[in-house]
Amino acid sequence: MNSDFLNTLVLTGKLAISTTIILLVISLPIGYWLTYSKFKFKAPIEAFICMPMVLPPTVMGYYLLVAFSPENILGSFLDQYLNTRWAFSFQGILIASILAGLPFMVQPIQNGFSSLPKSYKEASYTLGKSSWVTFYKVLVPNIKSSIITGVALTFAHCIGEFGIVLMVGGNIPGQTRIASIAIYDEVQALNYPAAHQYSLVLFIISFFLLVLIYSINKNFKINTL
Amino acid sequence: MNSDFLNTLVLTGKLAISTTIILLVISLPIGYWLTYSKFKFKAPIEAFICMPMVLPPTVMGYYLLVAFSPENILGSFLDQYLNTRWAFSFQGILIASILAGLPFMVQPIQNGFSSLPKSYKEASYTLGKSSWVTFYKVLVPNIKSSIITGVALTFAHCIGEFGIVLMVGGNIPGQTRIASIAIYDEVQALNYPAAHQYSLVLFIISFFLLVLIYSINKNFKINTL
Amino acid sequence: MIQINLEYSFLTPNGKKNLSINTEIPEKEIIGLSGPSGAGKTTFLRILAGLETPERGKIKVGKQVFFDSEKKMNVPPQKRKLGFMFQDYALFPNMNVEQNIDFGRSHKHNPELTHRLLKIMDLQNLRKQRIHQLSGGQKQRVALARALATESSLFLLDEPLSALDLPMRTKLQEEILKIYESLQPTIFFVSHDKDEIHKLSTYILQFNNDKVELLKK
Amino acid sequence: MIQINLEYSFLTPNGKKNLSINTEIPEKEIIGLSGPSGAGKTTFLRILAGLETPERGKIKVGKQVFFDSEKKMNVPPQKRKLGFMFQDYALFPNMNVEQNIDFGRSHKHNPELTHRLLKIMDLQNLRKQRIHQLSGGQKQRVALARALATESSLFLLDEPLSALDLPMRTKLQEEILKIYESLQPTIFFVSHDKDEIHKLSTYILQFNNDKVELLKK
Amino acid sequence: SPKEQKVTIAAAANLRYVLDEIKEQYIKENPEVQLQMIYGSSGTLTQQILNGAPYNLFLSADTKFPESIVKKGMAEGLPINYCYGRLAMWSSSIEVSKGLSILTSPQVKKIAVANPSQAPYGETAVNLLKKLNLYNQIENKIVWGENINQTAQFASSGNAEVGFIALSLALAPQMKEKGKYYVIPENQASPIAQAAVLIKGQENNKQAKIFLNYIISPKCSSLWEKYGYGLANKK
Ligand SMILES: Nc1ncnc2c1ncn2[C@@H]1O[C@H](COP(=O)(O)OP(=O)(O)OP(=O)(O)O)[C@@H](O)[C@H]1O
Ligand SMILES: Nc1ncnc2c1ncn2[C@@H]1O[C@H](COP(=O)(O)OP(=O)(O)OP(=O)(O)O)[C@@H](O)[C@H]1O
Ligand code: MOO
Ligand SMILES: [Mg+2]
Ligand SMILES: [Mg+2]
Repeated sequence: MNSDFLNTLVLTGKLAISTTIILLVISLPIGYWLTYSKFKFKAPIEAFICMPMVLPPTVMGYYLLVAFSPENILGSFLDQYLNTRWAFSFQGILIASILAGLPFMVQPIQNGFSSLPKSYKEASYTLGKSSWVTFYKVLVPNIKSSIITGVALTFAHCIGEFGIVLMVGGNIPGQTRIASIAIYDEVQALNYPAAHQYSLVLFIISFFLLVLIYSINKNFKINTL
Repeated sequence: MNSDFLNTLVLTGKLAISTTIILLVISLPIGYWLTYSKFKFKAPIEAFICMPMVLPPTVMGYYLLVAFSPENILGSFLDQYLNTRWAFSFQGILIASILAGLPFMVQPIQNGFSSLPKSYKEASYTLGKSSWVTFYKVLVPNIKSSIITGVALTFAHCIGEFGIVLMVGGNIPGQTRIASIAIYDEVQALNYPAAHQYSLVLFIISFFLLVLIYSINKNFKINTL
Repeated sequence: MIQINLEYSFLTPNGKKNLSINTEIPEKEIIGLSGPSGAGKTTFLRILAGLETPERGKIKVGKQVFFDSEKKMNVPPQKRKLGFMFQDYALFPNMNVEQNIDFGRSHKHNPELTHRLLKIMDLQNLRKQRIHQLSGGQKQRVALARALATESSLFLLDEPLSALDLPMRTKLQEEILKIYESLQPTIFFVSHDKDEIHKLSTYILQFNNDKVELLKK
Repeated sequence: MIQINLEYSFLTPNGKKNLSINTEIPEKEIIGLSGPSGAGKTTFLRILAGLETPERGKIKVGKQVFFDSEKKMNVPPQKRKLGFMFQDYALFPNMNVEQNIDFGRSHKHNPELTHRLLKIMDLQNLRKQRIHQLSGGQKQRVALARALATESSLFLLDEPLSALDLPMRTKLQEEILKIYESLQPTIFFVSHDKDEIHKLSTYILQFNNDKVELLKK
Repeated sequence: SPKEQKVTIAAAANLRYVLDEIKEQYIKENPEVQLQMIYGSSGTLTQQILNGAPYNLFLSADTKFPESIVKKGMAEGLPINYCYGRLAMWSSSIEVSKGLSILTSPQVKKIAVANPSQAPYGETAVNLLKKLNLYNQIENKIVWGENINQTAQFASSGNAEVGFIALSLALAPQMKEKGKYYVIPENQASPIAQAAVLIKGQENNKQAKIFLNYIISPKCSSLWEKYGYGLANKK
């Protein structure tokens, strides 16, 4: 394994971990809202969160590229006011990953909230606790197992995500070339031994990280069920 | 929209629906086993189910192609004894989709089983019911909401899946060319108007199917919580 | 004075069922709720707590209006400043016994209270135990302690002692009376035990399937 | 004869707690279980049902050996042919009242039984109601009906009537006695009510924190 | 500093092997220059360029994609033809030296061709088959690769008995030992003109232009020929 691939792995880890953390932070309130809000049109919103999945990733990536382009509203705003460009940058692939991973985090979390007995929330309210205290002291700790599912799915998906990232990030070594793209590259080049080796490394690292994530879950269950 | 794209849509639907149904059938027992078995090394198995996700889809597809090749064990067995080939066939992309979709179905279902109070199972057993009756009359009906999550994630993912299918299926019109590949083709050929049009159609159809799936869930919740 | 005028109805598979309560009850009393299963005792407590919304009516506790359908007022449960003990306990599985009781405490500066309640309930040894590791009666005592820990001026206790053996039950009746004497709260409690109602309450709210009556003891 | 020799221990945050029971009880009797909260009554019923496994010992009901640690025998709950009513009901939320009771029925050909039980429990009007739409006492009656619907020769009832008002409680005590007379099952039931134990049981299994005694009434 | 000398080159997939060798040779002569190669299908690269990818130079597999960049006003100068690619028929299991007639044999169950709407090599192959009236007979055997590399994978994995690929890939060490190839004669399929274009507004375009001139200079002729390409200035 050469140092290039090592850099690539570091970048992949950075992307996957950032994506997972950011998604966790935004999906908890989204899942909470989707579960408890009395808003009538929740099914369409739930469906909408899944929509980035139904387009082929490269096509999704293409649309993002178009959105990020300085010729269009978002891109020109970023360019002029924030003096930044998202296409072919780490921010860009981070945003793409977040979008692509959203359903994998929101869905299990929402499912977790909605399978909690409503008496937990009621009991906390009648003890005079605010929605916020109820949320983070009662509700979230009781859906740990759903959160683990969301984290594992998001993390694994982000490691393997590749179409969107390739399109938005453009395979630039050290900046946007993540491990999956590097492996893809080697396969395309018919360099199978290198591809196998890289795949194996990625596989083993991901495997142990996932085992770790799932073990946390197991320990949690032993404590409560 | 020309009739080619219509055929493509029909094929996409067939693939997504078959994949979802097959995955549902196999994930219920897998999820059950993962939840209730006392087997010590469950975390590694859970992690393993996620492994197809961490490889880039085209690379995963490449490995499947190698496995399907008549030059290798599985492929030559299929060729000689069953007189069939999986590469570039509907069976092939179906198997690829099932593999790619497995974690999206198993994870929420397992999570559902493990958040059921264990007293449901115990109560059913003490009423003299077999594990099988308990499974399909008590446990499965009480994780409907998790099943819906699994179905929605799997279905949406399968519609947008593309790297593996392209690799294993060989993009044969009417046989293995699904909508995501057709759209990708149009984008690659710089036929943007056609690509946008196709994306929109795929988007709208998927959207309504997902809204339908989620509405079932909503009705279910009104009835029980 | 606690002023209650309310109309509430639940949809059941056999059509609507109505609960209509109109009464005035002095504050700082212990009111025993009694009546057949399904008469609406729990529902009434849930309405007082703000967990159910009546169709019509007005609920005023002292100077505070909890609910007024005409003025479209409905104070949320968090703001009603009460201690509710659920019939099915509703303990938090992510917390142990002590943490559950602590969670009920409204005053940060009073860890003493948790210890006192643990002692009263004879739960000191189970302090660190998880909820799923408790017996039914132990759960009931944790739930009661958690509600009492709020030190509010209004307690709503739904069958607080039903799962306890007689000695424990008698002891906790005394403790409830002690708390009543020292804090002077208003206490609503549901019980199916004639003696218990007789011993604790100063008023009785009798639920019958058609009407609800207040009886002075 | 029901022969019980068992050692069971639970791990609690304050170390191991032991439950040791050695007794012989005649079959076809009604045995009342009584004792303080946390003494092990529920645990004992769960062991009889096969939901908990003792560390050592032997349990034999009539000719059937349920458990024998020496022979490494442990009949699973499904094969023990009994009717268990849980202290916290454990009703199935996916089924309505009638379906829950039906689920308990072991004989396919006897839909009459469900109707009879609905009537006994005064639940006919709530037949189609979902579990979450029931009051506490209504749930308790469904759970009792579901256990009785098994028509087995061994019933394990964990505080079957604790959430019911006195008239209903008295009525259901009579009904339990009627069932006892017609089917001649063995019934173990937990109760904290002296009168109830006195009225129903022929034997009393007294749980104390250190030992368990069988008393003939 | 080295950063100022960095040149990023987006190159069509079929160029991978030849360009890696050219790069090695170039860096030896110009150690101050840092060359970064990014390979992909011409279509994907074009899209990224049209949306602002920071590439200096684009080496396409055809002339059509560079022209579309010129048309959008994103090119510096006009496309320059840098080589001619040749089409080859490749197989790991079947004797292909007899030529295209073997395609109709029942031994050949699947034929891998690159997608003609995206890959010039695929377009050439389809035109060839149509010209020889073979297309209708074998159409149902064709599987379509996304680009010429994927097409080569279909064939090299043994799932397609025959593949139409770039001669440069057939000559690459990774493919050479695994199978046999048959070069389509010039009278049946004329060599594919591949063009390059400089992208407007990037740093170090001067260095990029020097590199472009270098690859069409005689210094590289032998490398191009090693991989079966025709030279730009000759044809
Ligand atoms: N969510 C609900 N939807 C519809 N009906 C309900 C709901 N909750 C309770 N009910 C019905 O309302 C009535 C009153 O219930 P409530 O729980 O207030 O009774 P209760 O007096 O507390 O009885 P118990 O002594 O058995 O606890 C019952 O008939 C019950 O079936
Ligand atoms: N899963 C568990 N893990 C550890 N300890 C437990 C567990 N379940 C029960 N216990 C402990 O075992 C003891 C006996 O519990 P059990 O439920 O049998 O009591 P009980 O006699 O039924 O009491 P109650 O009258 O309150 O229902 C209690 O001290 C309880 O805390
Ligand atoms: O653009 Mo290519 O070289 O046909 O993949
Ligand atoms: Mg009640
Ligand atoms: Mg008990």
